Amino acid sequence: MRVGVGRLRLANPVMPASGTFGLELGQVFPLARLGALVTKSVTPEARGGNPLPRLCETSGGVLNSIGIPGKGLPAFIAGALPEWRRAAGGAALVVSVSAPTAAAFAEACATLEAAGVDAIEANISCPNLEQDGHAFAASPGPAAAAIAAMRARTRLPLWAKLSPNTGDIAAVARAVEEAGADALVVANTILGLAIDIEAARPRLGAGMGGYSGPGFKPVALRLVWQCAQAVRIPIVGCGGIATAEDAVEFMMAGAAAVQVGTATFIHPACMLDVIAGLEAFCVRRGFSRVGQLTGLALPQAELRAAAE
Amino acid sequence: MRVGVGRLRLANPVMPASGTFGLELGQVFPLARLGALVTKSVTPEARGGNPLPRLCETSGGVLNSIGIPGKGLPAFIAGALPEWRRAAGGAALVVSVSAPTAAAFAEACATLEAAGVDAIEANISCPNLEQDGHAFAASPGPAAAAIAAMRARTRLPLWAKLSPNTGDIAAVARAVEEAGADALVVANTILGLAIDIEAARPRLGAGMGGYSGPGFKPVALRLVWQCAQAVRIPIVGCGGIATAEDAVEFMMAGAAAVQVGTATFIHPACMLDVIAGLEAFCVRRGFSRVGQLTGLALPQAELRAAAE
Amino acid sequence: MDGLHAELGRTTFPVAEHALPILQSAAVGRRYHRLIVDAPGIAGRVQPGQFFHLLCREAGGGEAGPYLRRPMSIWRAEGGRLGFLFNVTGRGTAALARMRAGGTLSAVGPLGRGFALGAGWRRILVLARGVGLATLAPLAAAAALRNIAVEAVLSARAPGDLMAAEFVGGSGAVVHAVFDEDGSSAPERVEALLRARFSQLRPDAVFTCGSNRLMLLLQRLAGEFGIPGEVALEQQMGCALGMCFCCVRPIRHADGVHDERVCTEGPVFDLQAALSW
Amino acid sequence: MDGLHAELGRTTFPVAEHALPILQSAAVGRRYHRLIVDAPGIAGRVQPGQFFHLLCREAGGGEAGPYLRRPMSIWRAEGGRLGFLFNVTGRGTAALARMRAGGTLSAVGPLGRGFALGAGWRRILVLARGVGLATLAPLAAAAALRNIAVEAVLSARAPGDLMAAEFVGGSGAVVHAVFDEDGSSAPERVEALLRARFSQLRPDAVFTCGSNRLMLLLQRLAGEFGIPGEVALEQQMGCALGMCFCCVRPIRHADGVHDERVCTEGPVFDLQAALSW
Ligand SMILES: Cc1cc2nc3c(=O)[nH]c(=O)nc-3n(C[C@H](O)[C@H](O)[C@H](O)COP(=O)(O)OP(=O)(O)OC[C@H]3O[C@@H](n4cnc5c(N)ncnc54)[C@H](O)[C@@H]3O)c2cc1C
Ligand SMILES: Cc1cc2nc3c(=O)[nH]c(=O)nc-3n(C[C@H](O)[C@H](O)[C@H](O)COP(=O)(O)OP(=O)(O)OC[C@H]3O[C@@H](n4cnc5c(N)ncnc54)[C@H](O)[C@@H]3O)c2cc1C
Ligand SMILES: Cc1cc2nc3c(=O)[nH]c(=O)nc-3n(C[C@H](O)[C@H](O)[C@H](O)COP(=O)(O)O)c2cc1C
Ligand SMILES: Cc1cc2nc3c(=O)[nH]c(=O)nc-3n(C[C@H](O)[C@H](O)[C@H](O)COP(=O)(O)O)c2cc1C
Ligand code: FES
Ligand code: FES
Repeated sequence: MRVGVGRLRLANPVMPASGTFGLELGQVFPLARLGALVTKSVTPEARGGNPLPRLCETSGGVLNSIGIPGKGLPAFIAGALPEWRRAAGGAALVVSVSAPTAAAFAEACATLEAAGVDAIEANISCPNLEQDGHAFAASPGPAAAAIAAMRARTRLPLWAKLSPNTGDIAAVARAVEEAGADALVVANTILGLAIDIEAARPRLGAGMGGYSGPGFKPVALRLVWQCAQAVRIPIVGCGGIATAEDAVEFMMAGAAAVQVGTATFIHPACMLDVIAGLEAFCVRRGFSRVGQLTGLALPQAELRAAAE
Repeated sequence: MRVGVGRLRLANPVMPASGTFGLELGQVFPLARLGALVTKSVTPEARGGNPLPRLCETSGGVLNSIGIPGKGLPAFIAGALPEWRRAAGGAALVVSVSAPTAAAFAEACATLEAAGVDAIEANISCPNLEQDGHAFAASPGPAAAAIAAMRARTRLPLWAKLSPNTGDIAAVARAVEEAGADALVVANTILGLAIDIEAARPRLGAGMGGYSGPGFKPVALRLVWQCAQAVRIPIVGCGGIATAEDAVEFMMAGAAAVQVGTATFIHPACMLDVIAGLEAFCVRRGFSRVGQLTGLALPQAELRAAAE
Repeated sequence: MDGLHAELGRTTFPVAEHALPILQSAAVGRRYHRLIVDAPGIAGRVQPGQFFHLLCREAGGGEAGPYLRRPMSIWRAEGGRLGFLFNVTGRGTAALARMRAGGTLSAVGPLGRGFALGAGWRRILVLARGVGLATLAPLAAAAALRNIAVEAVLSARAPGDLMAAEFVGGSGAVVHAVFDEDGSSAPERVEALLRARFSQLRPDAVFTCGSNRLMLLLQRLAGEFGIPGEVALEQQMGCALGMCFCCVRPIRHADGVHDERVCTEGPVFDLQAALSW
Repeated sequence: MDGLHAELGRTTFPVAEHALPILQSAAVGRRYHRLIVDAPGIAGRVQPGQFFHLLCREAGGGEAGPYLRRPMSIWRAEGGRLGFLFNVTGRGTAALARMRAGGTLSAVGPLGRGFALGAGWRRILVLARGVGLATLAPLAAAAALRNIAVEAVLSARAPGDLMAAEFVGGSGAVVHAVFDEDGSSAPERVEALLRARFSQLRPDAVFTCGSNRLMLLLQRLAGEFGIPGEVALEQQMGCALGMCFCCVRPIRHADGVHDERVCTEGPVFDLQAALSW
């Protein structure tokens, strides 16, 4: 079940999605059985979070607007990081960072490299204060600028987490590859809305929110498929994965590994089921390495295989 | 239940979504009870359609890649239009057009105006042959160019049907408003993918497809909400509407009328239920006109109301 | 089938979404299942070969099931009841098989163009593979009512999968069974059997459903003997009403091959017009 | 509650998704419902005030229900069984109420920090509104086991909604019932009742759940009398495990007000630390 995401070796291709996971899940199963641990996005400074309600369900999943509450990077490094390292055991420790400017992103990377983590996931789907609050990942230029700034300050594996809220994800993917990202995480939530018709106002306190879960899956899978055809760096697929079959779909669409988010809210141990199910699928279908699934359904799969 | 979509008066705000409706539904109920009839997109020339399978279901809805098969505009006008006019009765007749170039779009509008229809819906989510196959509606420039060309050739109410596959729908909305569109239809399907893991290939013959149905609703509702805050022309909401409650959500998010698509595949008479349920909601909540729901949940609702 | 010649247009709105009380839900053999529902006022006006589009979850939103409906031929239409007989192959049919008597089946229909029995016909021959016999069973019943003799060649994996009784019902049809297990269903042996029956029975028409291979065989032999025929085709469906164009199959016409909608122009097509799939 | 003092850390992985056989599913009064499930090995190690996160559809994917789980206090935990008592208010609780004996309830837990009973306490007073008594019932049971006397003031719309027996169970608690219907639940009358009981009973601690108004009243009076207390708060939940931060409430601390997670730092908080909602 071993896979590589670029330079980073993982015991298996399954890890949690940022913001839907915490060490608290260690009450349910040994977290070291995951391919990697991924933290909630850490911001340089302490933040309060958004107004309530922060989560609401729709027929196909959930909308969230949590707002990345947290104590800030220094407190994370001093307080939480040692515990995360302990919990990770042999699993890779990926720290997700979010920041309001490219410089702040870069600074956070340098700090994290010094503190010692296995990889950095750059949540560039957050608002860019230098671009009128548009997300970095909404267009190639700002996305690449943020990644380039980070690249200049760290030699750790640097994963760029892309957003569905863009017109041309392939262009963003190419731009961040060019800027030095080691891998892509595809994707963060897509903007959605639900309205409480009795109150005539949005059901989330913040208005719009990020849509995740099964209803988002077809879109996320398509984004992975488009990125896989646009770049050569590995892709970590994310969006609506709840079962091993979902994970196989993402890998066949081009992902080297997968993240499970909202599904953990429904079945807290589902990542273990995904790992076991992936293994069973490979055995049944005669794949000796799970990595053989990567890109199998891509149009150029034959061409690619021939080229190798 | 009467509403206006710009100059066009409708007996009620409920109509079918293009491509999910045909006169065949007249076997189920009298079509004249709808606010309007909307045809499958008509292309200037005959087209064959895409490879099978053309439709597949996902947990939250369906993916389609039908490919706009049809006999072309002249055949439509000669053969089908008279029947459509007869079936419409007092309902407005909206013809959806799709074309590969702005000039072809414009030509089709002129032809339709001469033939006599109540409004034209421009399906600018289709590939633009002059832009490398990118959809017109993917960016403001090509979208506006197509609408401006059509505007120059017709005085009929001209509705621009926008695509979710863009980074900034508000910019596209403003551009087509500027170019002379009388209303927006928000939105067409969002690109999605599903993979058959046993066969290791996409479940649709064409690869990617358009995602519609309940799982798409939160995204479509957000698009309506964003457009409603960007333009002054009326909006026809579309995406995942299956019940009167869904329709109320879209109207509160800023829609003046709504279209029902995929839901008709599951419950062929559901548009009648939506009409009845909207009326019941208005009665229960004391709205004398269904149009009063429009925009009720928008952040500026109070400001707007004050301004009027 | 009392309402064989009921016109589709006899009622103004012939198609509706019906909530039908389930009277019987039972496994048939190892892989099949039947549902019998109460449908007074509907059972009498359906044609053999027509189908319903079934919601694979309880109408009240109870049972979880797939989003799209599933097309299912009318297998029985007698005494105010409708019956469906199906192979449990995937999520939809599995959900249908979980439904229980006392529950409600949501069925849209009747849909599609059924089989035609010509005036003055005396004998027909029917060729079915597997559960394809469900689609042809009402044709046998309708033929019996009009004193048309029915001979059927039914092909199945093994005797346990045959369901001859499910086909014959009260029609009195004569059944020739062929099986994979004993090799009697091999193409050349079925061809020999058909040639023999054609020569002896001289059927006025032939009908088939359920196998591409058998359809091609029947097409060839019927062409050779100059016997008219029809075939019921299957295709994945969305709306089942002719609106979405996802159920098309290429159909041969004088002016070439055109895509036609199985739900609307079919599911029954002229035997010689159908193409291999 | 046999396992009252079982430590959360006693098993290495104290929280799990359990598939629990439903033994009883029954309406209680006009608006409430109870589910009793078989949970040997779990019922003995839960604390009063803890909760489970319930899937509102059959574990096998049968019944359709909402996507997210619903948090539900432990109302009974005796003899290897767990009980939940709830108000049927929306889609989730309606789906729970449709579940039947013989089915399976998927429950994640036990979760959260429960109530604490101090060593040497002799008397406690409990104040509950409506179904808030479900959360407090196991506290009364635990107190009884430790020979702590329990007096309860239960507030309800009308006698038919009271569920005093559901609260008392085998605890022997003394109940003072107040109702909206006869005006006895009016703030000033409840205040008078509480002042009388405080003076006479001199409770070692007070506990409440179910009403913001009553919590504020109890906060004020307990503060005045210098009696410690706890309150069980509710908040909408996603993960119920402390990971998503959607269940926060502002909680007063020495150094100011902080958002805390009801699922993890709660649902039981110090009475004086809770803020009005
Ligand atoms: C007009 C018509 C009449 C039919 N009558 C019968 C009958 O009487 N008895 C019977 O056993 N089967 C019949 N079928 C086939 C039946 O519809 C499929 O077996 C069923 O849809 C499979 O659904 P599933 O979810 O179990 O399988 P899945 O394979 O999970 O289905 C996936 C998708 O493919 C579609 N699909 C798969 N196989 C078929 C097929 N053969 N035809 C059409 N769509 C398919 C499904 O509807 C669904 O949309 C009929 C098909 C048609 C078109
Ligand atoms: C720790 C805890 C213990 C609880 N114990 C009980 C109990 O023993 N008996 C009982 O009747 N109720 C209890 N509740 C409240 C119960 O969780 C809600 O009534 C239930 O979630 C409503 O779900 P619904 O789908 O029926 O309602 P809806 O209003 O349709 O729910 C919509 C959303 O809001 C959430 N929600 C609505 N009301 C509440 C609420 N009061 N608290 C938390 N989330 C809410 C739902 O979980 C759901 O996510 C408890 C809540 C918490 C947090
Ligand atoms: C409650 C919640 C909080 C999230 N917080 C973050 C976050 O802090 N950083 C981030 O990059 N993504 C965050 N996400 C997005 C997820 O990591 C993931 O990209 C998304 O939910 C899609 O995957 P899923 O459908 O499996 O949940 C959050 C998602 C949810 C539901
Ligand atoms: C099978 C199918 C065919 C469609 N064909 C068209 C089309 O020809 N022109 C068009 O503008 N939109 C077409 N659409 C998009 C719908 O009009 C609608 O915008 C979309 O399905 C979202 O609405 P829904 O979720 O209610 O279905 C089609 C959708 C489906 C499912
Ligand atoms: S199924 Fe929609 S056209 Fe046949
Ligand atoms: S519900 Fe997720 S943190 Fe409490």
